[in-house]
Amino acid sequence: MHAKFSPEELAFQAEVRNFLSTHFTPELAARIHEPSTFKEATIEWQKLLDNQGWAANGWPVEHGGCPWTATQKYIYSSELAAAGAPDVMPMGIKMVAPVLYSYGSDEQKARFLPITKRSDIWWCQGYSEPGAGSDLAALKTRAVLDGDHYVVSGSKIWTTYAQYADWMFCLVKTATEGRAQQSISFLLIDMKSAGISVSPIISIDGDHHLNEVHLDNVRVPVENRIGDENKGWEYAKALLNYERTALSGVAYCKRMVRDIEQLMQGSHSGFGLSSSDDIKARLADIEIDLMALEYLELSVLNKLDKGKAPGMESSLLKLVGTELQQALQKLRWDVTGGFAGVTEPGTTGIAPSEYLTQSHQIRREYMFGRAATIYGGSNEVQKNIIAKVGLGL
Amino acid sequence: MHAKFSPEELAFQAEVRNFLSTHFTPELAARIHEPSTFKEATIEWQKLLDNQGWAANGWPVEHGGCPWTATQKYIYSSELAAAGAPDVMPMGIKMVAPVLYSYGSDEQKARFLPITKRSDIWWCQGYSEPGAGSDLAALKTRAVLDGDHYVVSGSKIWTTYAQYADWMFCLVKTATEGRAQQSISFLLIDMKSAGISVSPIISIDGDHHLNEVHLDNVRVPVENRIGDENKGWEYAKALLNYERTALSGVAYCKRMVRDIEQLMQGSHSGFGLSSSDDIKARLADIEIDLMALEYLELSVLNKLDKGKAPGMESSLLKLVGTELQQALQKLRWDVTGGFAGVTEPGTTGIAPSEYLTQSHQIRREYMFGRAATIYGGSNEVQKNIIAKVGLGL
Amino acid sequence: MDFTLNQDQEMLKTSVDRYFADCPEDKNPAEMWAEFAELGWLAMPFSEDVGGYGSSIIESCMLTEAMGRNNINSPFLSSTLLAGKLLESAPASDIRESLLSALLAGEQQCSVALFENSYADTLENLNCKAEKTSEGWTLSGRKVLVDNPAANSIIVIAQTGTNADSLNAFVVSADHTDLQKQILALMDETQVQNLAFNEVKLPASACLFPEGGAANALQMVMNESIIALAAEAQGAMDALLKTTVEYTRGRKQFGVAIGSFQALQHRMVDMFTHAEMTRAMILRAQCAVLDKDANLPMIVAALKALVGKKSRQLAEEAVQLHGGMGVSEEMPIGRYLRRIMMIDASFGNADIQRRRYCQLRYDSVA
Amino acid sequence: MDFTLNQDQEMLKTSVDRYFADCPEDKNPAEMWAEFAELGWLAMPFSEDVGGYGSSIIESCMLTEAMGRNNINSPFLSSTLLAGKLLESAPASDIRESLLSALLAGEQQCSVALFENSYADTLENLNCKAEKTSEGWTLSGRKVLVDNPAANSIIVIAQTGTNADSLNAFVVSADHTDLQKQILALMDETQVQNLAFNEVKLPASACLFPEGGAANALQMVMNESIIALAAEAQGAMDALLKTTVEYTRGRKQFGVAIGSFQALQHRMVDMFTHAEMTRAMILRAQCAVLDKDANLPMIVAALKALVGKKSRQLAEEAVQLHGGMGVSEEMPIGRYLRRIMMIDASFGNADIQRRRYCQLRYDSVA
Repeated sequence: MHAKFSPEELAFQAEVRNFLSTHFTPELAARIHEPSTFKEATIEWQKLLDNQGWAANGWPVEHGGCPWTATQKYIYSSELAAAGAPDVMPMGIKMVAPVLYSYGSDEQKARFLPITKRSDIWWCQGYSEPGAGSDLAALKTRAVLDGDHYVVSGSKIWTTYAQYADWMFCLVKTATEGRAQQSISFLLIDMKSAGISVSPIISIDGDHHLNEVHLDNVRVPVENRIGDENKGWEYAKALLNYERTALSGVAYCKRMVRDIEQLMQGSHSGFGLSSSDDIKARLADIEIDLMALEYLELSVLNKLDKGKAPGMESSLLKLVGTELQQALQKLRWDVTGGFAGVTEPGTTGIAPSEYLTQSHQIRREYMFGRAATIYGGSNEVQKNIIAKVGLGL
Repeated sequence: MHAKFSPEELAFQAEVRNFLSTHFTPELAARIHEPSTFKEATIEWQKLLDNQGWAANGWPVEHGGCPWTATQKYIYSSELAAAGAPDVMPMGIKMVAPVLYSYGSDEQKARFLPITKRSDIWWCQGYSEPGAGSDLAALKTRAVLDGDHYVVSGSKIWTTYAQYADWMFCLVKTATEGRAQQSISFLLIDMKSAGISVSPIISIDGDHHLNEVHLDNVRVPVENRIGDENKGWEYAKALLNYERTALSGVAYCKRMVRDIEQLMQGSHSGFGLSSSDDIKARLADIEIDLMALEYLELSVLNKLDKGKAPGMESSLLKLVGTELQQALQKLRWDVTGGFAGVTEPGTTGIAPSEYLTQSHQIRREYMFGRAATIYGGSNEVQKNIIAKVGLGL
Repeated sequence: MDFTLNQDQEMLKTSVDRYFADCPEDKNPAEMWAEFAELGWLAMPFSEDVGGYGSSIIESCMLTEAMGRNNINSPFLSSTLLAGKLLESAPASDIRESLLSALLAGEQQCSVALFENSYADTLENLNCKAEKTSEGWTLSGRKVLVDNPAANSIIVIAQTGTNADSLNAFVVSADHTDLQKQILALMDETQVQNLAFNEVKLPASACLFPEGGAANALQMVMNESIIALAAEAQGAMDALLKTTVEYTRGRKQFGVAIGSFQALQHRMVDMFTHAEMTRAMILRAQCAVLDKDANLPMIVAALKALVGKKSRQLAEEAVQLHGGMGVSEEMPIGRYLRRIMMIDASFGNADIQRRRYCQLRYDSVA
Repeated sequence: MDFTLNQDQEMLKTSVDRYFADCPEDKNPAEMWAEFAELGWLAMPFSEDVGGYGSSIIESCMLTEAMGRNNINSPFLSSTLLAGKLLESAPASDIRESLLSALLAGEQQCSVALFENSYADTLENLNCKAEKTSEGWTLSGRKVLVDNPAANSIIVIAQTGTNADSLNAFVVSADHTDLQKQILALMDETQVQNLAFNEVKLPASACLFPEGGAANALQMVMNESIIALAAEAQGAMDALLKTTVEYTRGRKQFGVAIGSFQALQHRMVDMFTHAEMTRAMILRAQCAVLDKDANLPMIVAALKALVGKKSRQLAEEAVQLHGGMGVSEEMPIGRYLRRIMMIDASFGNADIQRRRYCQLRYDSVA
C-alpha cells in the first residue's frame, strides 16, 4: 500500500504542468472569465486540449480517448484545477458522447463524435422541465411520430448555455401509457430547427447561464433518435452516475483555500491569519474534511482501476464535495469584509484593489455555487440513494 | 416594553435567595447528590419547600399553590438553578397532581393531593412500554374489569425512580376496539400491590435511575381510575404539554457556563480562556444561543401571563433547550482534558484534585443528559409537532 | 417585565406593515422618501426638543423589519437612525440644528463615513486624521463603503489626536470640491461610495463634538442602528421562511408535495427555530436599550453574531429547498439572500462580532 | 498509488477479524494476552533484528480496528505499539534487549508515562525532571493518566535539561519501592494510574537514549499509536452505525419501522458519511507513514481532530436513534460511546489537535 506516484506518473504530471504553463495563458484565462468572450475562448481552449489529445480523454481509445489509469485522470484534473484552467464543457464531451458511443448507430457516431471532440459543435442538455427537477419520470415534453419525423412540443428548463448551443440532447415522452421510465426516448435536436425558442433565466449571481427552451411542434428526424424508442431513460441513467463522480471538486477546493490564505494576509480584511485562532479554526475544519475527501476520492478511483464499478460512492463524493465547496465559497466571501459584495467598482481607485479585482469571481462562485447541491440530482436525492443502496434502508 | 424587574419582583427574588442560602445547605446538597441518601434527602428538601409554601407553587391556589405571575415563576426557577438546588421531583407535584386536580373526583383529590404536596408519597410514571416510546397509542398493558377491580397485566419501561415509588400513575388499555386513543384509561396503582415487580435498568452513566415495572394480574380498585374510562389519553396529553415547558433549562445552562469558565482557568486543562480564541468561540456560540433562548422563554411566559395558552412554543423551548444543555455538557466534559472520564479516583491524591471532585457530576450529567432529547417526547417528535402546528406542513 | 406593545405602537405597526406590503419594489426613492416625511417617520425617532416624536428603538425596528420583509431599500437606517441620531447626540450648534431640521423634514439625507479598510474595522483602528488649523480643520485619509451616495452631507469620523477620546465627527458637504469619490454598486442593489480626503479644508464649525464625547455617542447610535439592521434581517428571514413553506407545500415531486417529506419538514423546523431565536435576541437587545443596560455593547455583539449566522443559514436553506427556482431570479429568494449577506457584512460580520463578544465577555475574566 | 492489501495482509485481516468477533467481552486479560503472543501479534510490528515480523502500521491497525468494533480492551496499543516501539527505536542496550524480548514473548507488559496535568499536555510543556548523579539518575515530578497499571515496567518521559532535545526516557520497574501510585478507573472500563516521583533513584542504565533523540523517537511512535487509536475508533463507529441501521429497521413506531422515516434516514446517511471520511483519513495517515511523508505530524493532528469530532457525533446520534435503549445498558451503545470519548480525550482531544494542526499548518504562513 502506498500513495506515492510512480516515476511514470510523475513524468505525466510534469507533462500536464508543462502543457498548462505554455498553453493556458493569463490572457486566455481572462477571456474565458469575461462573459462577452466566454464562448469563443472556451472553444479555443478546448481545441488546444484536443490538439494535445486530451479533450476527450475519458472516451474509449478507438474514438480518440486516452488509455489513462484512474491515477492519471486524478493527476490531470488536479493539475487543471490547480492552474485554474477549466475542464471541457461537460455537455458534449462528457455527457452526450458516452451515450453516443455506447448506444448510438455507426452513422450517428461518425456524424457527431468527431465534431464533438473537436469542439466544432456546442451541446446543451434538455432533461429538466418546469415541474420536474430531480424527478425525470414526471417529464411532459411529447414527441409524436409523423412519418419519418418526431413532432416535439414542450419546455425544458435550467438548460445551461442553451443560448450558445448548436444541438440539444433531450429526453422526450414517446408513449402515453406504461411506466414513465419505459416511455421516454433520447433525441438529438438541431437548435436551428423551426419552433425552438430560448428564453434566458438570470441566476442569482446576476449572470446568464441558464435558459428555458420552448419546443413548439419541432420536427426532428427519426434518425436523430439514439437507440430504441422508449429506452431513453435507461441511456440517460447510465450517464447520470458519470456526472456525479466528476463532482467532488477537491482541486477546486484547494485553490479556494489558497485564495483565502492570501485574502487573510491582506491588511484590510480584519481576519489576519496569525492573530485569530477562531478563523484559523474555521478554515482548519474545512481543510481537514478536504484532506479526508481527497483520499475518499482516491480510494474510489483505486477501486475503478481495479475494475470495480462505482456505486453509491459517487453520491457520497458529490454530497461531501459540494458541501465543502460551499463552505469554502462562504468563507472566502466572508474574509473580504464585505468587498465581495461589490458588483460594479466604479472608476477611481480609492478602495483596496486586492479585493475588488477578485470580487466578481468570489461573489459569483458563492452565488451560483448554491446550485451545486441542487443540480446533478439534489443532495437530498443523493442522501436517499445512499440510504437505500449504502445502508439498505 | 421593558425587561426590568419591578420592585415587588426584586423583593421576591431577594426572598427566594435568602431562603435558599439558609435552607439549601452544602450538607443537604451533598446528601442529595449521594445515591445512598438521595431519596431521604430529596424528601427532606421538598418538605422544607412545602413548609415555605413553595413546593406546589404551580397548583391552583385553592389546593395550596402560589398566585405567582409568570415572571415570579421564572425568578423562582432561575434562583433555584443558580443555587444548584433541585426543583421538586416532577412525577408527583408536577405530573400527576395537575391530572388529579383537573379530572379527579373530590375523594381522589382529598386522598392524594395533600400527601403529594407534603412529599409523603413518592410517585412514578407508567407511560412508556417496551416497543412504545414516543408513540403512546401503541400501548399494550391491559386492564380488564373484574367486579370493582381492574386486573392489570403488562410492562412499563424507562420508569424513573420506580424503585423508590409508593404509587404509580399509569396508562392502560381498557378497550380492544376503537381508535387507540379512545381505549386508554388513567389508573393510580399502589406499588405494594401483589403482582408488581420492579427490575432496574442501569443507564449509560452507570447509575440506577430507570426501571422496568412488570404488572402480573395486579388488582386495582375501580375507584383509582381518574375520570372516565377510555379517556386517559386526553388527560395525559394535557399534561405532556406542561412537561415540555419545564424543559428549556436556561438557568441550568448558565450554571454549566460558570463551571466551564472555572475549569478553563485551571492550570491543568490546556484550554486557558485567555489564550485560545477557538475555545472561547465554541463557548461563545453556545452562550449567545442561550441569551436568545432565555428571551424566547421569557416571551412565552409573558404570553402566559397575558392569558394566552402555550402552543407549539413548548416544543420549541424543549428542542432548543435540550440541544444547548447537551452542547454545554459536552464542552464541560471536554475541558477537563480527560479527567471527567474517571469513575473511581482511588485513594492517594496525585491527580489534580479540582477535576476529580467534579468528575462524577460532569460525566454523569453528560451521559444521562443524552436522554434529554429522548424523553418527554423525543426531539424528532417535537419537530414533527412544530412542522404541523407551527408551519402547517 | 412586560413585552407588550402600547396602543400607539400597535397602531404604528399596522400602518407601517400596510405601507410596505403595498409598496412596489421599484418605487421611486425620492417619492418614497417624501412619503416617509409626510407620514412623520423621519421625525419619529428624535426627541421633541428637535421637533421629533420621541419614539424608541421599538418603533424604528418596526420600520426596518417591514422593509426587510418586503425587500425594500431605503436610506432610513443610514440617514435617520445613524447620521440623524448622531447629530442629535451632539451639543447644540448652528450646523446641528439646520441639518437636523432638513433631515426631519425629508429635505436632505445624510450619511456617516466610518470604515477605512472594510466593514471589519473597529472604532479602535481608524486612521483618518483631522488636524486643527487657524481657519478650522484639515481632513486627510480614506473612507470606504460609505452608505448612500445620494446623501447631501457626510459625517466623517476622524482622529484629532492619539488618545482614546480623540475621535470626532465632521460634517462635509457631499459637493465639497476637494472630495474624491468612487461609487460602488453592491449586490443588494444599493450603492455605497469610497471617499478620499487629501487635505480637505473645513470650517471650525464642521466639528460636531468640540468638547469631545464623539466616540461614546457614535457607539450608542451604532448599537441602535445594528439592532434596527437586525430587525431588517428578521423581516427577510420571516419572508423567506414563509415563501419556502408555501413553495414546498405546492411543489410536487415523485407524485407528492415535497413539503410532506419529513427530512425537509425537519429542516424547515430548523429554519423556524433560527427565526424565533433571532426574534428573541432582538427583543433582548431592545429591552437592553430601553432599560439602559450597561451590557448593551456585549448584547449587540451577540445579536449581530447570531443574526448573521442564523439568517445566512436560513437563506441558504431557502435557496436549497426552492431547488432550481432558488438559484434563479424568477423568485426573489436570491434578492433576500444577497441583502442578508450584505447585512451580515455591514458593521462587521458574525465572526468579527463573536470575537468582539468574546473580548467584552471573557477578557476581563481570564 | 495503490491501496490494496497484499496477500499476507488479507489473510491476517481474516484471522484477526475472526478472533475478535468470537472473543467474549469479559475474557480473562491474561489469557487474551497469552493468545496474542501465541498468534505472533505481540512480535508482529517489530523488526526482524529484535525477533519481530516487520509488519507495518497497516497490520497494527487491523488489530485495533477489530478491537474497536468488538469493544475489547487490551494493552496492545499502550504496551506493544507505544512502549514497545519506543524501546525498539532506542539504541542497543541490555535493558532494551531484555525488555523487548519479554514484551515480544508476552511475558511482560510495559507502559509510557507521558502526561503530567491532563491529556491536553504536549511534549513541549513536560516538567518531570531527571537529574544525572554519580550513581545514575534521580527522577522527580508527577505523571498522570498512565495506561495499564498492570504493566511491569514504566517508561517515564522526563526533562534532563532545558533545551529542546533534553527530553529522555527512563525505565522504571512498576514495583520500585519509592514509586507512589494512585489507580483510577475510567468510564471505558480500563484503568490508568497517576504516579509521583519524589527523588526516585535509578541506575545509569535506566536511561534509554544516552545520546539524545528521545523526543523524535517518541513523536514518531506517538504518531503511529494515534493512527492505531483512530482505527480503534473506526471499528467502534462501524459497529455503532451497523447496530443503528439494524435497530431502526426493526423498531416500529406509529405503525412503521422508524428506519423508514426520511429524516432519520438522512441522519444515518450523515453517520455513514462520518465513518467513510474517517476511514479515508486513516488511509491517508497510513500512507504518510509508509511513504515517509514529512507532513506526517500535521496529518496525524488532522486525523485525530477529525476522528474525535466525527466519532463522537456518530456515537451521540447512535444513542439518539436508539431512543430509550440508547441511554440504557441493555445495549452496548453506551459502552461504545464511553470508549469513543476516552479515545478522543487521549493524546489531546479534537480541539487540541485542531490547534496543533493550525500551528503546523498556518504559523509559518502568517
